[in-house]
Amino acid sequence: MREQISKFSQSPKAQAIFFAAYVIVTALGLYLMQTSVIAFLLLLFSILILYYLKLKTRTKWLIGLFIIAVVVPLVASQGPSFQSYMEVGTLVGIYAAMSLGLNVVVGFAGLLDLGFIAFFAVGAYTYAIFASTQASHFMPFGHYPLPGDTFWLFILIGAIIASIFGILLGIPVLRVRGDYLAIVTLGFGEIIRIVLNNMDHPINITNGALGISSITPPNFLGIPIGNSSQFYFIVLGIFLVVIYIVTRLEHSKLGRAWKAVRDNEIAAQASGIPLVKTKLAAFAIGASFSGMMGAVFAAKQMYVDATSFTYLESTMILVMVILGGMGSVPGVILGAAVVTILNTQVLTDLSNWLTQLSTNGVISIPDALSPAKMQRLIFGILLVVFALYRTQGLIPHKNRKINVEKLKKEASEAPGGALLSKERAETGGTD
Amino acid sequence: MLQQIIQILPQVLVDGLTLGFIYAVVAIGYTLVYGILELINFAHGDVFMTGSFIGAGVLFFLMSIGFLSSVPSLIVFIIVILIAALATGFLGVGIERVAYRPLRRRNAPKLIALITSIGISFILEDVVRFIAELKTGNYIITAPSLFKTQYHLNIHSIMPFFHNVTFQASFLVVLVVTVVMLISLDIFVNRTKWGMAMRAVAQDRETASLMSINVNRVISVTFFIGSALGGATGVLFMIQYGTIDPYIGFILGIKAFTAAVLGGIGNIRGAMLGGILLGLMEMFAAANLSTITHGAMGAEYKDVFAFIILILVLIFKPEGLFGKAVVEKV
Amino acid sequence: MANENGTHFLELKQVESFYGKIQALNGIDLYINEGEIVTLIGSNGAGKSTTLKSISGQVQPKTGTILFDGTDITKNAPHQTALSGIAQVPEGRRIFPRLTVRENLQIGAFSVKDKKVVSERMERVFGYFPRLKERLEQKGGTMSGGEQQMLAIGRALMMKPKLLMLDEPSMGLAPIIVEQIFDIVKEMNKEGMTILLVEQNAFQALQIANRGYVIQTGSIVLEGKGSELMTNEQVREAYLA
Amino acid sequence: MSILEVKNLTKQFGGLTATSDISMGVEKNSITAVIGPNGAGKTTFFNMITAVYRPTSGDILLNGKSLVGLKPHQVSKFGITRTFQNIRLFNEQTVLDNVLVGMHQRLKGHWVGTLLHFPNVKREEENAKIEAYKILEYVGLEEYVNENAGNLAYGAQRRLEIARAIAAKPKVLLLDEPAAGMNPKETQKLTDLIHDMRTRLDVTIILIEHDMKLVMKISDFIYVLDHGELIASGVPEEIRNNKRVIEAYLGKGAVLNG
Amino acid sequence: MNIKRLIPLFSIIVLILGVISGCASGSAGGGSKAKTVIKIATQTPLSGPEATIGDALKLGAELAIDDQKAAFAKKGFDLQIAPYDDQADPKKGVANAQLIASDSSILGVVGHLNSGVAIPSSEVYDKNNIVMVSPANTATAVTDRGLKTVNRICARDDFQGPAGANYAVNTLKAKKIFVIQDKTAYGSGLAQAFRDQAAKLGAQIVGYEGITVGEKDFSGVISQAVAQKPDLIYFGGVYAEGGLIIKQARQQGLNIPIMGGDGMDSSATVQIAGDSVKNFYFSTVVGDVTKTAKGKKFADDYKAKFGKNIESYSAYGYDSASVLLQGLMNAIDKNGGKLPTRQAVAQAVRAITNFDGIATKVGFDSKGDNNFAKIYIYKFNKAAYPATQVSEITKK
Repeated sequence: MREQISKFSQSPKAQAIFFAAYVIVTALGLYLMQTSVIAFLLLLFSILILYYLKLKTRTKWLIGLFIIAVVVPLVASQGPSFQSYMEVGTLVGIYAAMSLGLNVVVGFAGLLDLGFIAFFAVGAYTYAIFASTQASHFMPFGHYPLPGDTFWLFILIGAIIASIFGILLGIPVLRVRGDYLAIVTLGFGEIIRIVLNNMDHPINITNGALGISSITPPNFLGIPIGNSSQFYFIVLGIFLVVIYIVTRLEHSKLGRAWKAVRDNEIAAQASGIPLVKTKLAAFAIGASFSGMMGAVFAAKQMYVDATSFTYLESTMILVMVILGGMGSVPGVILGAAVVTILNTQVLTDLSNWLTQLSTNGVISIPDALSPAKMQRLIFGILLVVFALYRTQGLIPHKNRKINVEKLKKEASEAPGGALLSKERAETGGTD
Repeated sequence: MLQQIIQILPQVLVDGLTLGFIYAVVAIGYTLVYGILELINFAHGDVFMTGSFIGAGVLFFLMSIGFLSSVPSLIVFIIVILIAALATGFLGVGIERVAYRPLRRRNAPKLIALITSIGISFILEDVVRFIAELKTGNYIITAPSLFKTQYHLNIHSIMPFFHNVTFQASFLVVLVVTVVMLISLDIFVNRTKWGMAMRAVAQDRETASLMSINVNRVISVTFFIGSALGGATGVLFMIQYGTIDPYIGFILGIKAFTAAVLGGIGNIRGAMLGGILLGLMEMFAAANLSTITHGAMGAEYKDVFAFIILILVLIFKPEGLFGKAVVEKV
Repeated sequence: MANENGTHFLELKQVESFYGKIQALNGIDLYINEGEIVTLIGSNGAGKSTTLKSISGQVQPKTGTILFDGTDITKNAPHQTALSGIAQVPEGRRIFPRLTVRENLQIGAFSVKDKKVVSERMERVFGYFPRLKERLEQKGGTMSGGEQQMLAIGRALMMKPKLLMLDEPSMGLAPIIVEQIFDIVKEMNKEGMTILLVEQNAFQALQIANRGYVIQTGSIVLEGKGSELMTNEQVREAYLA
Repeated sequence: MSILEVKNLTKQFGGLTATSDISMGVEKNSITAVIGPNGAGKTTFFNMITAVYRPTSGDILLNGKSLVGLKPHQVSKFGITRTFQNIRLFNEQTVLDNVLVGMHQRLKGHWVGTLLHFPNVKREEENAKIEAYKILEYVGLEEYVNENAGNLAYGAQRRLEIARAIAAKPKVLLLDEPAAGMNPKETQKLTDLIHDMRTRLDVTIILIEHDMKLVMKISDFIYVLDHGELIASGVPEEIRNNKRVIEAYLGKGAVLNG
Repeated sequence: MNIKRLIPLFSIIVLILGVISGCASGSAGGGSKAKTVIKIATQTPLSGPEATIGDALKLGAELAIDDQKAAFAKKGFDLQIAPYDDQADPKKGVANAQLIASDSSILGVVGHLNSGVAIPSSEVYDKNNIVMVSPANTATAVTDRGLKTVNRICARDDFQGPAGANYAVNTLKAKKIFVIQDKTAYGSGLAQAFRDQAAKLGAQIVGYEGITVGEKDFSGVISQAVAQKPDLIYFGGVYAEGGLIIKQARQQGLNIPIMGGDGMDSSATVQIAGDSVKNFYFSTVVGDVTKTAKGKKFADDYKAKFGKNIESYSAYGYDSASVLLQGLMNAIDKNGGKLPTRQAVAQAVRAITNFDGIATKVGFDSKGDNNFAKIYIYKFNKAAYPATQVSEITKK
């Protein structure tokens, strides 16, 4: 048995066949049982399997994208649950992008941030204010609401404004460390939320606690966008951009600087890394992802108020990052997916099922213990269990391995680098 | 404007002290655990909440057996607060055993304990809610008030620029009990053998273990004390405000944690002063912000005000008001 | 070399220890007989402190056994080892900076319930270090390096240990103070204390030691009588300049 | 001429004086050792040169320009890099990445260029990797390229710190106890490496070291610190026979037996 | 490879999911054999700080559904309730709304409590033609968006607030009014409407302050009120904070009338405020249900079934569900006894013009607001719930 497993784990061909079979079976399952959440989840699970297969990275990306962007929507679109699945997918995308942003701050740069939702709020309010009549309360010029075509621009504007706020937060934060940093960021998040909730006087900017409603839906080449399935693709697009940025930066000069600062601030400085600039870059880039998704969120909800941006939300995103595996990009995405799907779909379905059982008289539960009320309790238990048994996160971070052979060959071919100008053969190093 | 601020100042002081002392004791729970484990125990606010519910439960039970009418309320109160403190003390020890110690043994990253503490806090909130709802049908509980007598301090006649002050007997109870708790904790930590062991473990866990101190036991004791204080404060909270629900721990927890940081986390006296300061500041802001800003910002900004002060303090004195700067050895 | 029963007071057999994935000890064998001063010398990072930590239980050896006074203490937690009679004066002294001198000493006698015994032992410590008596209410962190070292040794003596382990007691101290400390160590030994001394200052350590071990990258490379090692060419070259 | 000059350098922590009134000059392309007992203020001295601490008084001049008041990363840009006594590697990163971090100041590529796939950034990154590999070969760590730095053995970690420090192409390289934890064979290799670096990299080396054999063998000049004060300086032979040094540091034993 | 260590974890999840989906589909299949299942969903906060009201709404609706079960069974339908927990979180509300939309047996929704959740969720309902009858959303934006599926039986802020203001200024002769609100969509909306009307009537607004929901100490704001010497305090918010504000105001010697909105209409107000509740007024859309025979029966049934006393919100929940079921029944009849489409149900509900509920009469106007929404003003003369009705205001 073990032998077979090890053989299987060595053979890309067998894996590919198995994987194809898995995708076909689960896709078929979802196609036939449209309302079955489990079929949907099993199909999504294929992405995780794909991650562990021994295939070329590029191939994996293409297959994964194909499944997410084509197979899942296509198969699910046949039934009544389509929009519901797409809504979950959209939320996963939003949270995954935010988690990746927080991962830059916490996972890469090692700065604990408990107020991360503030940037999401900033992005959301930015779009909400200008895409509703709200802006006309204080803007001396312009015609509001702005048309839905501007949404695409606002994704960018949301990112920029959020990153400005990221830098604003960063400046005071640079002097404080560790857990003090946590409380300062927590305070910052709360300040933003309370201010947003109160800015209806003296000048009405955010409409205060009443929130901003009737936000113009985005417009794509004249088609108004309002369904979850449409937002799914917008979110997917942004999400891909975010992944691209994160993975590119992780292995760039900046990414190395972040991790160096995280691992050892003093040695990082001694190696020539400017602390201030590096940390601010982490805050700004992390925040910008949230800002983008904030704009999408406002457009999707068509209504924004401060209740969506509480401290609890910040901790939830942090939970996604830590649960998934700090610093690990696939881990963080998985963490976001697990927490979001649990919260919005699995626990709801679980409690619905229990309610069904008790209405049908299979089990009897007193009203005080109604399963519909248990979602957070179950979530809490799962958090503790996960944390105790997967202490490094679901997919722990691993460093990228460089192809040594290739590097060696290149090094021997390259003309003597500027550093080691004299011939290597002279001393043969120290060996 | 200034006149109005001064007029209500005595009342604001009284109310601010009430809240401040409650923050102070809860803040100590955070600071004790942080001092010894460098862990932000997010569940502590909910231990406080559980304490208030246990207190309410005991009070209702005593009432149902007619104990309340036959015995002076001070004795009832002492019984209630002792039971609640003991129970939450053991709850704290249990939480440490289940959620934190296994992680410590496995050398898990420090942040992962944050997740278990958040999880524990969800669990506590909901378990308390379910029990309360099963028993009473509603989880917002209003406890019978023990100390209702109203006092009027007629300072207006002595100092005419002040308004009079009114408070309830419960205010005195809160004041006396918290002060007693703070002083006895101070004595415990600074004068007793176990207190000394706690300080030793907080300063240098490794070396303390070389001195035949069982570090795990000291940590348990710390959790017991912090949680018992939190639980007892929960009872005081119930006595003072009358109404409790399973979610009181959340906001109060954040505030108390802020207070602990304000005073310099890990520093017990700092936490006390930070708590009192935060309570006073908050009450002052709630009472005067709109007077000061001419209505542009009202009481709803009081938390913003508190957090801005906190951030300013941390920027100019990153180790907190009463903390000691730690110089990193290079 | 063994005592009458064929066992040693303290004995390490093939002890291997790790910090995470890094192997710090590659199979240490050493023993101490009752009443000896044994010194362990080697450069920074050679594994001296790790050896002490393995004995005290701060580092759990992966393989090998540690026997003390006939019982196996390999898997003991640090406080259990301390209770069994081994006191360690850690590297860098590690006194509790915000406890007073008195409290630092009291912590040493944490396992003693009887207050009278505690004050008796304290008097004994004052016998060795009269300076501590003068500074009883001072915070540990405010004392000079030499005083801190005295306090650290005094704190260990409060446990009334059967074996005293000293980790680089001379570090950062003026030569005159180092000499004082070493004199006291000799004196304690004369009064019957068994001592394991880890030192970088090889000369002085070997001068007072009955026997010595030289440790290099996690292995014992030399052992012998103090005087023998002192004249050993290898030792001289590496450590005595 | 002196590349690095230190004038009346004093550092106090609270009331404690860590170093007092130290003055010295370091010749260009020399190997200079700073020795003294533990706690003598050697590392504090290094920390002031690299701007980890700001001196209480006194001045530090590199090629005549003052370094006092700069940030640590600026000092590195000026051409002074160092290793640490208690090894400070980026433990969670690979050996190669550690060296690449060392090159930080020299890499010009902006992150925006990284995102937009600018060919020059890409090329620079490729070349940096090749160069980093060569440096690792040079210090003898090429087989650990993909290993996490935290998983290396003690001696290898020391060499990696050196690799990281020279990756910045420093003018002055400060080595804080580079031989600690090495066995004689490794120490021998290290001695060769330090010698070789001086000529090959055209760098001035200042080192703190306890291994007297190494110090005496490679140093051109030696400064001895004790209790924060400079008690002696000279060529190795002078130091070896200096009474005060023997008393303060090498121990009376050395006098008696040596 | 890490896959091995992940296997147990995921197998557990998969197992749980398998059980859920298996049983869920099983029970649905079992139902369809006998009768067509019709579900009415409720979406209210069932966990979190606002769960008491959310639960009362749900239980009221549940009782209505139970009452009508037999009638629907006669027509061959199995009527069931599907409770959802929106956790007072807009995101969760929308996600649930999508789940509701995907369950084709759900033909209507009773909900929400929070306008902030109702507004985005109703966009989803509207896209799927699911009718929503709101028992508690008073924000004007809920119906002002002109969605065909959105109805409410409670009064709008811009009716209730001014009605309270009229009473305060004209009847209670308040000249200086101190307004406190809880900074939620509900409390803010109500307090704003009250403030604007009161100012229009010539009263002086001496303070307009916000508090934080979930806190228990409001002495700061009250000190400020004391300093302003108002002759009436108005509070926009719900009883959890309102009760304490009454109590703490009295403790500081403010023995002036205090007034609130329908969020204060709960037995818990009395519980929390105790004796202080005397001289407290509140406006509400619900008459005293226990006065009528129908209402009395409702209260008794409720107590018998759930073991709790009714809250005003229970009656709202009951009436919302009843109206919804009435519309549903009409749609079934119109469709010849067969299952109607969601759209047909929505139309039938909107078409209701005269329905007698236990708390209020219901008839929807073109926006979905209730034509019959009346405002009653109640006053506590003693510390006992319910309070005494002192005024009745009909919609202009």
